[in-house]
Amino acid sequence: MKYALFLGCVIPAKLLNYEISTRNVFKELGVELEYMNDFICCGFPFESISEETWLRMAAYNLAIASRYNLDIVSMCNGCVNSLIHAKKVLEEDSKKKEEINNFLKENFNIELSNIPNVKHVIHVLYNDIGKEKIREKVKNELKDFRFAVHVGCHIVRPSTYMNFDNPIEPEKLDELVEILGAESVRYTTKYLCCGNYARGINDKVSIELLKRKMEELKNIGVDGLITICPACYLQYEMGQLEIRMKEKISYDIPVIHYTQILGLALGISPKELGFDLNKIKPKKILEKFK
Amino acid sequence: MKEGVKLNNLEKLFECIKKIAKRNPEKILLPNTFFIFGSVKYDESKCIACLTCYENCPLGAYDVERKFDLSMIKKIDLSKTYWKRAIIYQLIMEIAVKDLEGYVEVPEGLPGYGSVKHNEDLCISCRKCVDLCPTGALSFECEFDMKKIWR
Amino acid sequence: MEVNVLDIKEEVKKLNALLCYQCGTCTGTCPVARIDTRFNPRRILNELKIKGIEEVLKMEEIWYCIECFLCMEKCPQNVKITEIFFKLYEEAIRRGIKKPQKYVGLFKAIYSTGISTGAYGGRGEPLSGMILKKRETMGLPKPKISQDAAKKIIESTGLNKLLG
Amino acid sequence: MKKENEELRIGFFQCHCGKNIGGVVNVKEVVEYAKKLPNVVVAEENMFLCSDPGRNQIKEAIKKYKLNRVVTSHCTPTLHQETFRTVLKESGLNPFFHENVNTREHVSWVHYDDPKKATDKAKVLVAGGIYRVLKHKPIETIRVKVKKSVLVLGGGPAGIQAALDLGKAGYKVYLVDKMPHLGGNMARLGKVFPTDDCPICILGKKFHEIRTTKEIEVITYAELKEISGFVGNYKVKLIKKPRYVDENKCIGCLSCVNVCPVRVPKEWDEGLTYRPAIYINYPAQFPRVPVRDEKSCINCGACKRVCPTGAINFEQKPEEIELEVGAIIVATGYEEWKPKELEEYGYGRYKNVITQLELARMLDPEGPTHGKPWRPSDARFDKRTRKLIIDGKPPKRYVFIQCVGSRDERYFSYCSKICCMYSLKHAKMILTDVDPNAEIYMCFMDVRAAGKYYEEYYRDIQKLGLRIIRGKVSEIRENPDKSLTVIVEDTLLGKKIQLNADLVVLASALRPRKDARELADKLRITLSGDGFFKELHPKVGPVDTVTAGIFIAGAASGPKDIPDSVASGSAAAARAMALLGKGEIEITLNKAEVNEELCIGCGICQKMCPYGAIKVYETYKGRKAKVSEIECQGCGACAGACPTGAVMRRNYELDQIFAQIEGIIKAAKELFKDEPIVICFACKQCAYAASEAAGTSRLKYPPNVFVIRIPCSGTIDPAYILKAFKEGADVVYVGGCEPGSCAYVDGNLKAEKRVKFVKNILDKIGLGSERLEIFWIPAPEAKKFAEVAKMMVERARKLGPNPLRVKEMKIPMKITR
Repeated sequence: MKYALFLGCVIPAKLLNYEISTRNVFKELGVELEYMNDFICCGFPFESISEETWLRMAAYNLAIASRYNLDIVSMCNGCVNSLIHAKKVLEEDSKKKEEINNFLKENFNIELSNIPNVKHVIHVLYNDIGKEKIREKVKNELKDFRFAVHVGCHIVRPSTYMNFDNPIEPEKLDELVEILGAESVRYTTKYLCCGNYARGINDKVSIELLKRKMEELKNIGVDGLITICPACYLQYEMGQLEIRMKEKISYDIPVIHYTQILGLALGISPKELGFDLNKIKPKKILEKFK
Repeated sequence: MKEGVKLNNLEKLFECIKKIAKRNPEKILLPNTFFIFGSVKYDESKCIACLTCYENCPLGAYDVERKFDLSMIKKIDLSKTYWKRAIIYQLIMEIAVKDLEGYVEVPEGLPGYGSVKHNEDLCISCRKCVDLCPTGALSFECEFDMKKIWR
Repeated sequence: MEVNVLDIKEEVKKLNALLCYQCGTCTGTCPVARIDTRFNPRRILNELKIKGIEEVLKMEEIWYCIECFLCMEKCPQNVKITEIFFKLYEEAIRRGIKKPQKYVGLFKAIYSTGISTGAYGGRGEPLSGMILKKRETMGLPKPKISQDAAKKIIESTGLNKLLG
Repeated sequence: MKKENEELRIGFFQCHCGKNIGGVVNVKEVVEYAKKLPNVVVAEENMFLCSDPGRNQIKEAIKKYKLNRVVTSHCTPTLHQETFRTVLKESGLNPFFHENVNTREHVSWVHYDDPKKATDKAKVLVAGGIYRVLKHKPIETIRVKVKKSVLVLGGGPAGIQAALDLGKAGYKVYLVDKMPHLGGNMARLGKVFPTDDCPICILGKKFHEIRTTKEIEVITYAELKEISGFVGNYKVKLIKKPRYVDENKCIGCLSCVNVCPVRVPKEWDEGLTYRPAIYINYPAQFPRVPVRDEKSCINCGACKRVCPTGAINFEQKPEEIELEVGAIIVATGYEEWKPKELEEYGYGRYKNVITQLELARMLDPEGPTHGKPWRPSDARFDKRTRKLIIDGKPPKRYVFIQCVGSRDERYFSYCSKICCMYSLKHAKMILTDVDPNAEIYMCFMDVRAAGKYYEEYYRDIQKLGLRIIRGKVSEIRENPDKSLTVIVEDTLLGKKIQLNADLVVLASALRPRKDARELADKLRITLSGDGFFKELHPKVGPVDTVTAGIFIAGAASGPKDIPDSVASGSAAAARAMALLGKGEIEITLNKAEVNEELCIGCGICQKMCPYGAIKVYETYKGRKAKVSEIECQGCGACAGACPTGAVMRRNYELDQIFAQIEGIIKAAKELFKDEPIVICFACKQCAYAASEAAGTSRLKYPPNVFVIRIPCSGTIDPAYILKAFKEGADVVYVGGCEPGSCAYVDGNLKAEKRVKFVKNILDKIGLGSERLEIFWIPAPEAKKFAEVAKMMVERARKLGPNPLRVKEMKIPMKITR
């Protein structure tokens, strides 16, 4: 199993723990990753304000990826959403595809013929590797751990092209947490959006959405909040720090990438999973695995 | 009362009689085949208020009396009256706590109970009512009350 | 108030905007509307239908959508609500009605570096030397980004003129 | 059949109905009780009396014990009376030698918490049934030959469908329309939803079918004059108005129409355009024969001169046509309401406020402008060219206002059902055929697109750019340029909106035809509260009427769209075929009857009968009433009014009811010693049905209420009530239908008067009028039935026992104050 890794923007700069944990986990599971070079932003930020810019940027990345003759894998919900959407648009609209191809050829001398498949890490884990295989490889059962799971919006919605899980109440990440022996807690605000996207536009909403979830999680008591999306991760981690600083409210809910706890279960050391980079330390976990 | 009926001829006739006759309040007996003059007699105890007379009188000489005379029940010979009427009267007598007296109001539009009132002044003695009356409550007397002329 | 009627754009029509029967599922499910009552997607769709796009573009509320796509998923009439908002944003920016700071920040980062490192509120560090050093110590390869490509693409669509 | 002095042998059968009756009532005790009652030869029980073994048990008992009367005690007679009548018939007895006692709905289902009292009540009711059956008389059935022909009034889609179905099945059909042609309102619509085909194309096909079906005779420009006879044998007189053009000679060249110099507003186009004095309404009309409007004709004779066949005849006179038909289908359709009274919309004052039907005429591709609408304020009639001149721009902004008059308690409280759809259709016609950039605002409260393909149609039109505003327009003002300003609150935005419109179109209510009342009186059918013809039952008798052999179809019975109208036309045709198919009908004479010995010919019964079924005739014995047993519907209004007892409603004769009252009260005095006895006379259409519903929904009420079933509250006779008091009833009440909903026209109002009269008597004779009451208890109001029963028992307790009963009672009743 080999994939071309599309790094995206945030992960290589800010979420090195996500990147390194994914690398090591995949190595453990026998998945090879080839870093994609010459990529640019997937275009997702422009999807809402300039369809054409988004599509050209996504198509550029897809064209670059097609050189590798591999399926693309990305760790970011936004990148995956953007690229899958672009793939769908281009495959369904041959006129558009031709137009984009002309543009790419003219400017960058690249071409899009076979558009590669785009996958998220969770797609690879759930679909390509499969729960059973992961279960077999688990060395340390994460017994006695209670995790809250937050999947993120863009990996499941819009279901018209994402087509991965139940779009309203996704559950596949819970399954992946539970096969590690941990408990995935059911909680009321489980499907509430993280609120990252309201930043810079309507900060009040962003903070309020964050607080609602954090308050509940604090009340029910969890060992960590598991995410698979850099945006959600940043919102929850940085947001908590911000609230602690500004409002003196501390929730202290560790935010953990799924690949990090998967790595622990597979017997990889916390150091190799970048736990030292988590700004809110998952004390219970780290104590156990010291 | 039916409007617009003018009895010019009859009035003229009365005028003539007035002129030639002495003022005599006596009653005159008439032959049975004589119309125009004569009077209708009404027996309330026989009346079932079917209103045939009221509906068929060409001059509107009948008025409906929406009152049912309770005391009448005592006077009637039940063996001779109509079957169902007799049953009803009998039942009323049996369940009555008080003495049967006074009048009972009959709701409008309920035929079969109550009585009629004959207005002699309007009557032209055509005998249509008498012929049509199914119960014999109306009868015709072949006598003419001369008072009517001077009234 | 006199209604200013303009043609609803064909693109918006394609996204079933006119099919909205005002059931309110979108507003009911919207995480933003739960907190900020000024934002009401149902109402925006109604105004769009009755008053036309011009009036709606001036509304500050349209920018509050956080693109979670929940409303679109639950809409019984299959109105592509979130995508309608995208069209409104595009139109508002094209007409110069608004230059939203969030997008300006993102645009600047991408325009200059090829990637946006500022997914968190538009304020990110660029892929600086410090980070590259850290990556090296962690044994992670240096990402190769073709900065020019992003610039070229943005210029090709003229977005730099609108947001720059 | 009963022979003189034949010994009466009654068999009594109690059903357990599984646990339904047996679970509450002590069946054994009831059976033992029945055995002691007079003339009871055998009393038995069965788990399910209506099942095969149950029915066989009765048959065997009839054989074994030589029974000649049968009383069965089970569920309501509505359910199984016919079943057991059939059992008697199969055993060689007259079916009316049977009596049904209701011990399920009236006993076990409502007194489930008191088995002792329930058993007692069952015994009381059984006693009533057994006393009653002793007085039963045989009732025969007769067969009447019927005419296999049908009159269809109205040539719209419903009437046409009914005529075609009947004609193709071989029935002679007279299809009558009061217009000079067929087609009805449908022919005016330009296009019809949801398929958007042109009505003329559809009608054209139907007209062809009518032409080729020999059995159908089309009579246009004719109206019903009078009707006599009865089901299967109606005699109908029609008046055919003179059209002054010989239908047989006319070849439809329309030379006369083209040459006529007169122009008057055209009714067919709602007065928006002009027509000659000799005219046709639409080119494809059937028959394609012009009609001369005598009033506007100036008698210049130009038409006569150009007519190539000499078909025009100014001397034509109204013609009377007599027909004999077995059944009549009324499909007279609807009218659009002209909302002049609705001041706020200014219809009639503002020229550019029009109705949807007027817009339909403008949009008709065959109309004066080939489907291009105009502002009426821009139109003028040019006298010189005799043409409609429209100067001004075509309208650009339309405001459609829904629910004009409909769902409005001031005018028509019902939903007109089709307005949403035709408004949508017109929006679609404008946006696709006239002007894709037109701005159409539809101000609505709900869009009711319930029908096959209708919601899809609605979606299609929304996609075209129809702007819908939820809110009812409150005000319209006219501007100097004759455009209009419409003010409406968008209730979804919570904002007041001002719209500018070139044309305001009102979706005006559909109303019954103005002559509906007159026609209903002629046909002796009823109107419902909304003024449309009333169906026998809104659910299970939607095309039948109270008069047998007269059916209603299409919008005559309420607003309907074309698919529904066509379906109801077919339904009415099928009902007519079911009636006439065998060539004869069987009538059970379970109706009124006159005893000539007692009849004095007073004519009261004639006044009472809502159907004209009983009349007084001169006979050699004198004036006597006679019942037309075919026309009689069996309400018994005559019997209740007859002063001599000559007229009787068979099976509800005086001595039968008296016997039942005696039986019930005798038993009740014994079994409900210290309790009030309340007798309820319940009309089987409503109050009795409500009592059944009370049973079905297990609504408790005191067990000392005993219901006696009568065919209509109008059957009630003062004698019944007095008899009940005589026997010792403490309180009596009558349950009838709501005013206006009596199945026999106004039996309930007749009952009300009789009850009022008896109340007056009770006051005078010292019993007190509070002991008697009449209530309106509609069939679905189970709760009301139970409440009334409770209330009357309370009242009886308060008033104390009937004075006649006091002596017999050992312990005085508890008096609660």
